[in-house]
Amino acid sequence: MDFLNNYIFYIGAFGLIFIGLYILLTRKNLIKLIIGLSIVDTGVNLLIICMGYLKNGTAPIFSRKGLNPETMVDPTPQALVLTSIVIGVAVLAMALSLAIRLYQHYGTLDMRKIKEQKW
Amino acid sequence: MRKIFSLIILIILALGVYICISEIPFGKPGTAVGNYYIEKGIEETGAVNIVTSIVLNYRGFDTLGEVTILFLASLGLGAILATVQNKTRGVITPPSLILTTACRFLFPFILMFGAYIFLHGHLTPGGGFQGGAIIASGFLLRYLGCPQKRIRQSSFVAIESLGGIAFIIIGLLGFTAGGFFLFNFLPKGVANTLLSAGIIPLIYIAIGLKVGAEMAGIIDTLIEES
Amino acid sequence: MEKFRNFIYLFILLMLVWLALTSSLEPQKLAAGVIISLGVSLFTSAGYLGLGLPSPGIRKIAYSILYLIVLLIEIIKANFDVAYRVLHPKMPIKPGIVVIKTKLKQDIAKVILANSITLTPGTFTLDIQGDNLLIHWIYVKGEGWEERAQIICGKFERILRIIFE
Amino acid sequence: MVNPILLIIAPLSAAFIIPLMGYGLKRIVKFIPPLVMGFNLVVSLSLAPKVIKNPIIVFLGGFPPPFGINLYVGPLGILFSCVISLVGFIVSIYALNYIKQGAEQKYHALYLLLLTGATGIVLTGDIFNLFVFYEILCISSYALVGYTGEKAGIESASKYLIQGSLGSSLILIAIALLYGKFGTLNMADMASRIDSVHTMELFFPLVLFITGMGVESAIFPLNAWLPDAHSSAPSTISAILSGIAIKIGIYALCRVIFTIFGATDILQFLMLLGLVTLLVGEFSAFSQDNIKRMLAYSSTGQIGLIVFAMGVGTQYGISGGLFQFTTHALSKSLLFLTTGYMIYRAGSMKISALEGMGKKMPLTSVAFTIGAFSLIGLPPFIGFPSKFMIVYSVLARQSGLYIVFLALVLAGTVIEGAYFFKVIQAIYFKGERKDDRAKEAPLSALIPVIILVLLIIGIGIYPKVLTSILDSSAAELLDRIGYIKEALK
Repeated sequence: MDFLNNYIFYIGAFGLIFIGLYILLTRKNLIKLIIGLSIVDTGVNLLIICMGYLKNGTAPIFSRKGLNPETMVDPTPQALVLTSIVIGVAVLAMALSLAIRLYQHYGTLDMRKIKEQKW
Repeated sequence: MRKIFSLIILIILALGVYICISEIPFGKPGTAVGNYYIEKGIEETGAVNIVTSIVLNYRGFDTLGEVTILFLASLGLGAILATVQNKTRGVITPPSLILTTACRFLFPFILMFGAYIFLHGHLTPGGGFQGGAIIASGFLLRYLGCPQKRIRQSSFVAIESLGGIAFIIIGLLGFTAGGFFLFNFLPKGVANTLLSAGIIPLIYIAIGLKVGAEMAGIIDTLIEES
Repeated sequence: MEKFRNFIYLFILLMLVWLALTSSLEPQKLAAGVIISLGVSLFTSAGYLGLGLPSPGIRKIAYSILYLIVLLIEIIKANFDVAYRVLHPKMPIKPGIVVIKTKLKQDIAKVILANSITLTPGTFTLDIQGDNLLIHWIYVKGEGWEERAQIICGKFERILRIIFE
Repeated sequence: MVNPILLIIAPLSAAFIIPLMGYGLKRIVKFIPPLVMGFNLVVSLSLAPKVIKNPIIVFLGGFPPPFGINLYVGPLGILFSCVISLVGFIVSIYALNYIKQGAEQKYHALYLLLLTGATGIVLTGDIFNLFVFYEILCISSYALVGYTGEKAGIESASKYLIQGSLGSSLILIAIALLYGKFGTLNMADMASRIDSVHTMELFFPLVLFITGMGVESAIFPLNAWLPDAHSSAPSTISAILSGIAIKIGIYALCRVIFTIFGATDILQFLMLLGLVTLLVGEFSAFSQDNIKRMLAYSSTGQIGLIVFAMGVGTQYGISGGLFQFTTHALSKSLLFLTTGYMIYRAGSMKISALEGMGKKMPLTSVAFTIGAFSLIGLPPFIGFPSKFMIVYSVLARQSGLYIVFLALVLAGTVIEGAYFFKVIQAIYFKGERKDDRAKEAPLSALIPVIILVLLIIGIGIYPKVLTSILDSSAAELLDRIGYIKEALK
């Protein structure tokens, strides 16, 4: 129980990362690959957030007086995660645009069938 | 075969993760850097939202890169989807009255809510990126509800560029005033009021408009394609 | 003139929402609210009153509040009704799609009516075509569209007609 | 004194301005990249003498590390930024008349952003900031590979994107783990604390870093995307990707291994990795009949050589690796630029289609030959001193294993010579061209080619110009303590 208590968030984060990696390794449909990438991305974001977690912590915002700085969670990972989410969005948009063009050219998204170039 | 192979790889990876992570206790007390931000953040930047003070002051350069990445995505998307030959669009079934009316009614409120979020970035959770995303969602609703009404792409592009340039100019002004790029050269003001935290609200206004225009532009390009 | 009326109407609405959001009367925030509302309503106010929004009046505001209360009561009542049907061992449902006519004229009023019907569990507005509302109903009762309309949205429609007259 | 921040800000703001110029100033958009890159070149060169004596540390936002982001402008960074702006400048002159298809304006903006990302990576002193610039570099490469919208480009761009962004995710995981361990993101601060942790726990982040950055720098098992991407893009993009982008991956890798981790134990592994990459690249290049694919595989081989030299781990070896980096940046962009117009005139990428070009396009063919000779390592071109340095550094280690490695490297070089001679033979000695379409490339393409040729010969004859900066760069990589002291001063 203690193990779960200490590591449950890490298990979740790496679980997502591994699910994404598994999709990336075994699937061949481009859209599924993109979904896999997104899942990996989500897992990584969760992992970064976990790095700054504090038990019973509060948000690092001094919106009113009397908040205890001791109980605030580490704000750095939150700032990092903002950046990494935006990067994820950018990559996703690029990937989808490429998928649209690829489908227009080949009529399929199955990477096994798209083999004009050597892989 | 492929599946078994990938499973083996993943198991090896998981072992590595376990060895590495077993030494990082979960929910440990904050790091030195994080504690410094919490203690000195308000004093040094004037923003009560410490995350914002990190995003725009301590690590403002990252945010400039982040803004660039979004700009890059919209540029790349436009470049890849620009030279399409068959512009014939399929027949659009007109959306139902409920959707059309509701979207016309709600559109101004969504825009204002986005503006509220990015103006209060240094006081409450939120900021330029979130506010921009909300504004873009307003445009998405508009495209769903009134598909025949299009906004010209060129205005999006102009706002994008101007937002980026405004960010850099604010940074350079800090350079001339304080000797550091992105230096917070404006007076910090009284904490917890709207006009505080120096350059943070200014940058967030630029980012909010820019992100809103960018996302809306991306949505517009993708809708044009499909 | 019409443009100006649109503009003022939207501006006041936006200012009200802004006050609700910031829930403060600090001059700085108020000024920011005025600027944003001005900007937004300048760009988006074209044809806003064309949606059929009512002109303000104390009586209408009172009825709007009454409408919210009635809606809440109806939602709670319908919740219990659907819960009873779900939990009952025989599941006494008789689903079907019914068409009812509404006397409301304005688009926005029709949309509010349709959304209220969707919000109450058990009924669900599929579409509006002209004056006809297409509704999916978990237990179809009554005969003829007039009786059914009375059961589904009689109270709503009456209040809405007063507000939007 | 010029502030090094300008090296990043100038191309970035130019990229932001370009879309605004779509209204009425379309004609002059293509002159912006040469202008900005020329400016960057001047700034980098003017900074170089100061930096060799004392690295410049720039605080961004006025916060000292580890609380704010800092730029560490040392000799290594300036060497890279000089090469980046030089190659960027030359390729952008070439592009003035070459880029005619697709969204031209967007091409120029993307091109500038790619160089911004590359410059940012080599100058920053913060690991997460490095990641952000790394993403700028990667995403602009994906967009540039696919920007023509043609079949081959789109296909290779999507493959590149999948592999590349998986690599970046791995880097991000490693950064998260390191932050969890040390609670800091500054590279110098991290390096100063790294000895306090057991090696076993550091192994996993290091592996993630090597895998992630190996994708961008195309180290052997991760190089599947490279030949497709480099051969299907227009020649200017191939030149910049081969000349700059993949080497930036190597830079990041070296920064992580040498400065942050100080992991001298894995250098032999790095050597082996380089050797395998070299052999795989050269052998695959040998069996190609498409000239651009051949050049792309040859890039893989050269990357292998650079990694190999880095793995030697002595001052002399690393200098040799950095010298080889310069050599390859200049020679490979020369090769891609010359083949660009040859392919354009011949209408095909087959080597057999280039037969007889030597008479129709004499200047271009001579330039191609010089580039090829330089890559093979023949005197008096720039490739000779760099390869000589690597060979000498390996021999200086005086160990039997290293001699065996060296023999394999030289065997790779022989293969390299073989396939380049195959092309040169086709250009000069085979067949007669009858069609009149093939004529000399236009002036705007010849000027950059001639500049490159002059540089290749000039540095080849007098390699001492680079000695001081190469030595101090190698010293910066090897001297961790000095780096930490300077950055956290």
